[in-house]
Amino acid sequence: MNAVISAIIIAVVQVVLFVFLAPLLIGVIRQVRATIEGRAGAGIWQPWRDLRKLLAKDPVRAAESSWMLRAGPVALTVSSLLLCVLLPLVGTISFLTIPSDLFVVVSVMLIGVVALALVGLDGGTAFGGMGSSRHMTVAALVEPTLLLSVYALSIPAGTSTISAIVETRLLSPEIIISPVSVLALVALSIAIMAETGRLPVDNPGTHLEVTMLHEAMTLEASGRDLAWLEVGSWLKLAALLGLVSNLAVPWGVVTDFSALGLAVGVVSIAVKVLVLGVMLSIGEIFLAKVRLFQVPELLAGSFALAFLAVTASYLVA
Amino acid sequence: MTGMEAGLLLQTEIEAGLIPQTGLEAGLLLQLGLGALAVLTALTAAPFLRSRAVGILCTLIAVTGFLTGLVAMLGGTGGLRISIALPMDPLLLAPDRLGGLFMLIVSGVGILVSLYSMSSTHGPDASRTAWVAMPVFLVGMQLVPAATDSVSFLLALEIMTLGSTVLLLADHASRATVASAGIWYSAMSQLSFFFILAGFAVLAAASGGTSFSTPQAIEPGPANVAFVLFLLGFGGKAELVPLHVWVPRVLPEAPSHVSAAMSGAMVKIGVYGGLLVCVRLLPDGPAWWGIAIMVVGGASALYGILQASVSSDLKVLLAYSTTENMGLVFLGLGASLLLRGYDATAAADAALVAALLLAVSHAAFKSTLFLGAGAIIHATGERNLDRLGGLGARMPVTAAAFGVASLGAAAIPITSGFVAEWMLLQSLIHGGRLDGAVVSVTASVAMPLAVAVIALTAGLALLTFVKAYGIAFLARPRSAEAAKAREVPPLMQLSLALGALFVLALGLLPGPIAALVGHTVSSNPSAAVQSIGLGGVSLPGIGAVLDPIMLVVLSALVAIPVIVSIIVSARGHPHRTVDLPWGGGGSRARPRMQYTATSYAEPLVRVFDDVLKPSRDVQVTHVAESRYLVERVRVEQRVSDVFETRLYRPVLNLFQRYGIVVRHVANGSIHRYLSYSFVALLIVLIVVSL
Amino acid sequence: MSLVLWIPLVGPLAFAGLGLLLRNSTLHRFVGVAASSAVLVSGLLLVSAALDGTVPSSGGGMLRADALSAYMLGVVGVVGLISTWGGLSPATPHPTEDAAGYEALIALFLAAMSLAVLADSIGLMWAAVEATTIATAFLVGHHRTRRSLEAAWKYVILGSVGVAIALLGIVLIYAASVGTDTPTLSWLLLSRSDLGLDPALITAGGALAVLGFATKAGLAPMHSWLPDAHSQAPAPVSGLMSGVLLSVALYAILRIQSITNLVIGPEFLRIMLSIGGLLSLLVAASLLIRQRDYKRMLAYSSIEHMGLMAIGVAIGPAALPSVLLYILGHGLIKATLFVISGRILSVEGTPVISDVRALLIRRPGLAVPWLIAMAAIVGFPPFSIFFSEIGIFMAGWSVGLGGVVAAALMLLLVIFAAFTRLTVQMTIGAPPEGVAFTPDYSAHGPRLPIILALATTATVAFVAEPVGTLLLQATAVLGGTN
Amino acid sequence: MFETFYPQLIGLCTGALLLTSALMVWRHSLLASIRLLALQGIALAALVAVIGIAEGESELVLVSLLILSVKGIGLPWVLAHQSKASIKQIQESPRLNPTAALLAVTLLTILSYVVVSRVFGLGDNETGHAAPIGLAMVLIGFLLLISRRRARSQLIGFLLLDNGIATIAFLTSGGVPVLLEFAVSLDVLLVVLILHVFTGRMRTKFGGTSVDQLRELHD
Repeated sequence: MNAVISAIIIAVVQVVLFVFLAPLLIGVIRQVRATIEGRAGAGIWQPWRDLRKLLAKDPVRAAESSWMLRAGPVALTVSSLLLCVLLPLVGTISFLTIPSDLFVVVSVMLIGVVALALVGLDGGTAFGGMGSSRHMTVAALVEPTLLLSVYALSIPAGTSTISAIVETRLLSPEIIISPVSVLALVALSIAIMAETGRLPVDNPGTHLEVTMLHEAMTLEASGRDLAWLEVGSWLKLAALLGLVSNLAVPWGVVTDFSALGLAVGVVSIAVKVLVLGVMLSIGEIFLAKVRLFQVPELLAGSFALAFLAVTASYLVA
Repeated sequence: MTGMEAGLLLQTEIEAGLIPQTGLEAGLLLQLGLGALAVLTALTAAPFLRSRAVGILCTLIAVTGFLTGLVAMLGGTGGLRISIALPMDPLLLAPDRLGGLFMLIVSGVGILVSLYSMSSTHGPDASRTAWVAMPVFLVGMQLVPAATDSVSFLLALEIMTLGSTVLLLADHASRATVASAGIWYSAMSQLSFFFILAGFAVLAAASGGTSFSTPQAIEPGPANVAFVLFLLGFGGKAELVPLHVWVPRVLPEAPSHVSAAMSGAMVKIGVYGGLLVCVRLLPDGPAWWGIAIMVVGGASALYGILQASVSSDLKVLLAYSTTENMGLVFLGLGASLLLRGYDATAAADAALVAALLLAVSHAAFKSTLFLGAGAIIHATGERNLDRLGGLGARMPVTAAAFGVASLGAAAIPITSGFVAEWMLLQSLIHGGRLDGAVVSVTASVAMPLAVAVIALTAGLALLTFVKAYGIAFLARPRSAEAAKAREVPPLMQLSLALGALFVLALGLLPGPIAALVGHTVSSNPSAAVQSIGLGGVSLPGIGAVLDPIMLVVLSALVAIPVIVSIIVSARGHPHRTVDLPWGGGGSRARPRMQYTATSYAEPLVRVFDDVLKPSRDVQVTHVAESRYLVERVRVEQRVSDVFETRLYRPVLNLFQRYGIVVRHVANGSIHRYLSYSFVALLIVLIVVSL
Repeated sequence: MSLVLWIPLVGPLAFAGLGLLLRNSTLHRFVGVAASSAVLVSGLLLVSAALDGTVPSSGGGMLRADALSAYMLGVVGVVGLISTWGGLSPATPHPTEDAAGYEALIALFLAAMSLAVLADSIGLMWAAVEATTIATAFLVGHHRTRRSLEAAWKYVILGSVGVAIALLGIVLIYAASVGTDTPTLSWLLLSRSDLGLDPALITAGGALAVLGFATKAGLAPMHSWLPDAHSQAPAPVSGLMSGVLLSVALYAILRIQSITNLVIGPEFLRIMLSIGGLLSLLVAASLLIRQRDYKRMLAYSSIEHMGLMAIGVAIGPAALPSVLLYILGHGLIKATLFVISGRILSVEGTPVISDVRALLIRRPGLAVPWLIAMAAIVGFPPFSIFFSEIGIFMAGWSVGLGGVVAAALMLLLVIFAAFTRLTVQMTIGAPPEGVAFTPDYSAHGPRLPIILALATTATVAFVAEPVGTLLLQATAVLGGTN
Repeated sequence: MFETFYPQLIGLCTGALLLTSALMVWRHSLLASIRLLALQGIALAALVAVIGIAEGESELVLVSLLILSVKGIGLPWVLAHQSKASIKQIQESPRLNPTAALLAVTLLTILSYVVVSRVFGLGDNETGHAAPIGLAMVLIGFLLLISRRRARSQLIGFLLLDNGIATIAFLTSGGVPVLLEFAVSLDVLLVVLILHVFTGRMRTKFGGTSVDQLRELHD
């Protein structure tokens, strides 16, 4: 089959799948947590219901707020959707002129980060600014870890294209459990936790303003503005979890296009993401949010791991 | 007149450059002529005509420079010969491809700045002096890349410095800080100039001529000395740490269009100098040169962006960000040098092209940003971010242009900054290995470190420009001046829009531009960079591709459903407007209670406490009745430049003290003076009798 | 053509006499201008003769104008013209005798300087240089204040002692020539390579002569008279001293160097002049850092430039064209600066830098030329000092004096920073609040000489023909082969 | 006859020169210094005359007369041109104590012997032997300039220095050309006159002639 067409099909499948999967993932995470904590929980479909509710409301906007309050959520969502297009989630077949390049992916993600931060500022309140400031600080400090860990993973493949990296790992699985890869994966996971506002960097469940990062930025958004912000963030989490899972357990990814393979791919990525979500949720039970000013220590640690991984992969290999 | 005399006259006229032989020569001559005309016009034109007339002439100068640069970049030959009275090689202005590129960059910025200043200058900015200096500055700047010998290089460089110094001082009567900025600027420029001069002197001594085109194998000894001198000299021009101290003083104090020209164009001369040295004058340098450049560049990038991110003065922020960007350019240059030493040619070429692209893109976005800052000052009189806010609605064009340029500075996709940083990162991560083998231990440590530096820099740049744009243009006005702001005049809008367009165009069509740029530094550019698809760029040597237009198309495709759903939802559920934001329930929140630029950077100041060494001053006033009740708390936090306070200040203080003590040498006593002569006489007598 | 040689000697004296005769008329104001014009015209005539390859001589070979002498005569004339013209005092209804005497002394000074550069005898040149001491002593003490008296005393004592040392050196050189067949003091004869002069005597004589003339050239450590004299003399006289006297003393050093080079090689004087040059730069840098008086500031700037020229002389033939161009550029610019400083002093009434503020706002008519000339003196292009400095530095590195040049550059940076700071203090900024003023666009004197001086320095470096040829010929006179 | 006395005569003259120089350093009275200066001028003239006779050059005899009139009579007269009563009372309080000054004189004389021996080589002719005296006079003159506070004492130092140069000139090369000698003498005379005028002005402006008062111009 023509590579371009298969790439298009896979992209469309990924987008559709993740739009469906992302709220579900959040629902699963919340439900698992509730169950473990001994609460009944709202059920795994609650995020879907929230979305429907938000979309059906009149958004309330302050007079001094600008178009950023409207455009920001869309930008965030679009950037997350682009992640779903570019990352090798269901399959590794990507567009020729726009491969899932590591740096492009990170930058696309940053578009969302910026949009969110600007939305936070646009509210014109102290909380929004505070969230935005902290969010950007964390994002800035995460970036070295993020790039270096994927850099370490890219060295065996000899390219920064993530699909190629995943394919390499699929072909020679011994790479996955090499110390370099383990170091890099741990570093990457920490970076992604920080980037997506999970514990221990941010508490997604909190509504105590002073401790909030992500939630503080969305305080002024309402109705569909809020809905798109939420969708964007959920999609990002899901896509990044998908990336981690495919790097750690690449099996099931479509490398040669076929209908069966596609079905396998869809199912495997869904399962992988949801399992990872459950693991994340369980892990979060045992974590408390660290103080904001201890976050850099955490990130410095993960940076050290990533850096070790890169140099080790040069010198060991 | 006999035929021979006529022939002789023609010969002298050609030698004197009166009759242009080629397009390049004509362009260079025209620049000089227009410059002279502009100076004359500035001197004689009536005040109400001055800005328009000289502004148009300056624009023409820049356009001529642009076209000349284009011709040179496309491989045009020829040049302008100027003879001088001293027995040296005659001055020859003949830009090569690389020179053409930089002429293009500086004159491109020149066009924006000239257009802008026609309408922005008023008061002291529009004085005769300032308008005389403007064409001098532009011509000097545009001729530096044309120089093919050290004397004409230094000549153009100093003319540029002179012009910029005068321009910088335009506002001297309104702010006392301008004078001190002027002193810093001229002293630091002179420092750089002397380093460069010494470097050229070493080269000339080693190669036997001032011309750049005498290719001779230079001994490693002089070559190393020259390299260090050049690195210091051009590093100073390019605002690299630790010679950057003038930047945060000068760029904020200069009128904004001048800051734009200085930051957007003038510092590129430092980059050009670096390239000139590493590519043309002293090619094939040892590996440690690359490392040295990378260290300086990396340190500058990190330090610059760190200072920028914690600054609340918009122009100081932009000034420090210039240091950051130039640091990245030099990082790329150093990486290229290092990689070439290991024969990783593809990666080396890519790094070099990346450095050039970064320079080009910086010229576009930083001049737009400074012009935008100028527009803000024009509209509000404020450059302190803590007193701005809500300008987006009041100055939409400025906001849009500033926003696009900010995205460029933050290296967000489809802007120019992103392409350059992407290419740099690609070359770095592919540079550690050659055909699957590790090239060297040095490279395998240097490359990841460089990637980490760039990543941290990029992250902080993101924060910086989110802060700059978000605080200035979004939310509610934090002062009455900001609330009263109005959009700037059309000509200023035009140049802002042009700048923003450049940023986008460079970001959307990197392929052709990168290929063009590649021609200027590589003999086999198609092996290094190629244009693919609709303006996409590919690095065949290392197998990386990027097509921003495809990215735009993809984004549009995924955005369509979202937008459709919004339109549908908006029909049923129109938004409601409330007077005040909710603010977590604090509905009485006044604009002053918003987050400011200072508070925005507060977490970062804490994180980098050890590097920035902020000085905090907390004054608590207690209520008279009880020590446990606080009436008011005043917190003052200042982040000063560590290099200035720890390195320059002590040295300067030492000099000042020395200057007082040494006065005793000339204490007025004739006996003492006679003793000096006597001692000199005795010493000479003793020496001759030895 | 040999008659032309007498014009610069007789002309000024004649004008001086005329001026003394016309002491009650306002015309005597123009004696200095007329005298320097005479010198300049004859200088230009001699330069054109030199370009044609003729070397006029007269007075039984006592007067001789080769390319170098002709060039120096031109410098004397043009700097003299700028100083005297720029320093023209406004016509007063009741001219004093003092004023006529003043003009006559200036004419005398110019005649003596012309004699010094035209004389083909070290002895005669020495006498002429010493004669300038006599002429300028009263010029320095012209104001008859305590300070000017002090300056004049120091000038005469230090200057005469210095020149006496030079005389000692000349005596030794003569003694060396007595040892050969032809006892002579003629440059022309002494710089013949086949003379067989005694090296020890030439070393000692050359060293002492250079040390002596270094006093007049303002080179450290013999410079001490210079700041005092320059700061107290009337502005045109300061300009003349700085632009003419120092240059002529340097010319003497050049001539002596050409003799010693033939006998003992360049090394000895190279070391001596390098040390002297660097020491001058050091002195200038040290005392400019916290300078309080703007005329002293200019004086130290002269020391600095003479130091740099001395380093150029030390470097040798490769740098000599630059040094010669430097002499012209420095002379013109320094004369301009002194003229303007005199005007500033007369309108502001204070020589103290910290008392002169915001000049650019208050008195643009003075501040703008002042700033332009300042830019020229610190070596900004297109002014010729820029090219001279570059030429000296480039040449210095190529003859292996890299260390000296590097040290000079470091000191120059300090000087530049100090100079910029002081200039900015004087000119830049706003006048204090509440002080009413109206911008004063008047130049307080003739504008044309200032414009001419600046324009000449700005363009002269680009005139390859005939300036370049002349410089090469003048260098060739000194035995340079460049 | 003359040839036998020639070395002794040269020795006598140069000895007188050195002695007067040393005495000038020792004595503090202005009047004594002026008288010593006159003596020195006469000795110098005698020296020139002796050399002139020995070499048979009539020019030199003429020069010796010139020197006698200028240095032996003219200049001392100008310096002393003030009421004798007041000049007697002028006592110099030098900056250097006499012992140290005389010690310095010895050192400087030794130095000049060393220098001259290296530069000229101590030839066998008498003039060569005597040349160091000239250099010693130059240096002693300089020492006087440095150590004396009175304006006229400085002047005397300057004249001593000048005498030293003249001595060297005559002892090493039989004098510079006559024209030049005239020019030099004229210059010296004029310098002294100028300084004398200035001394007069100094007295009216400062109320004294101590050079130490000239300390207003400094950095």
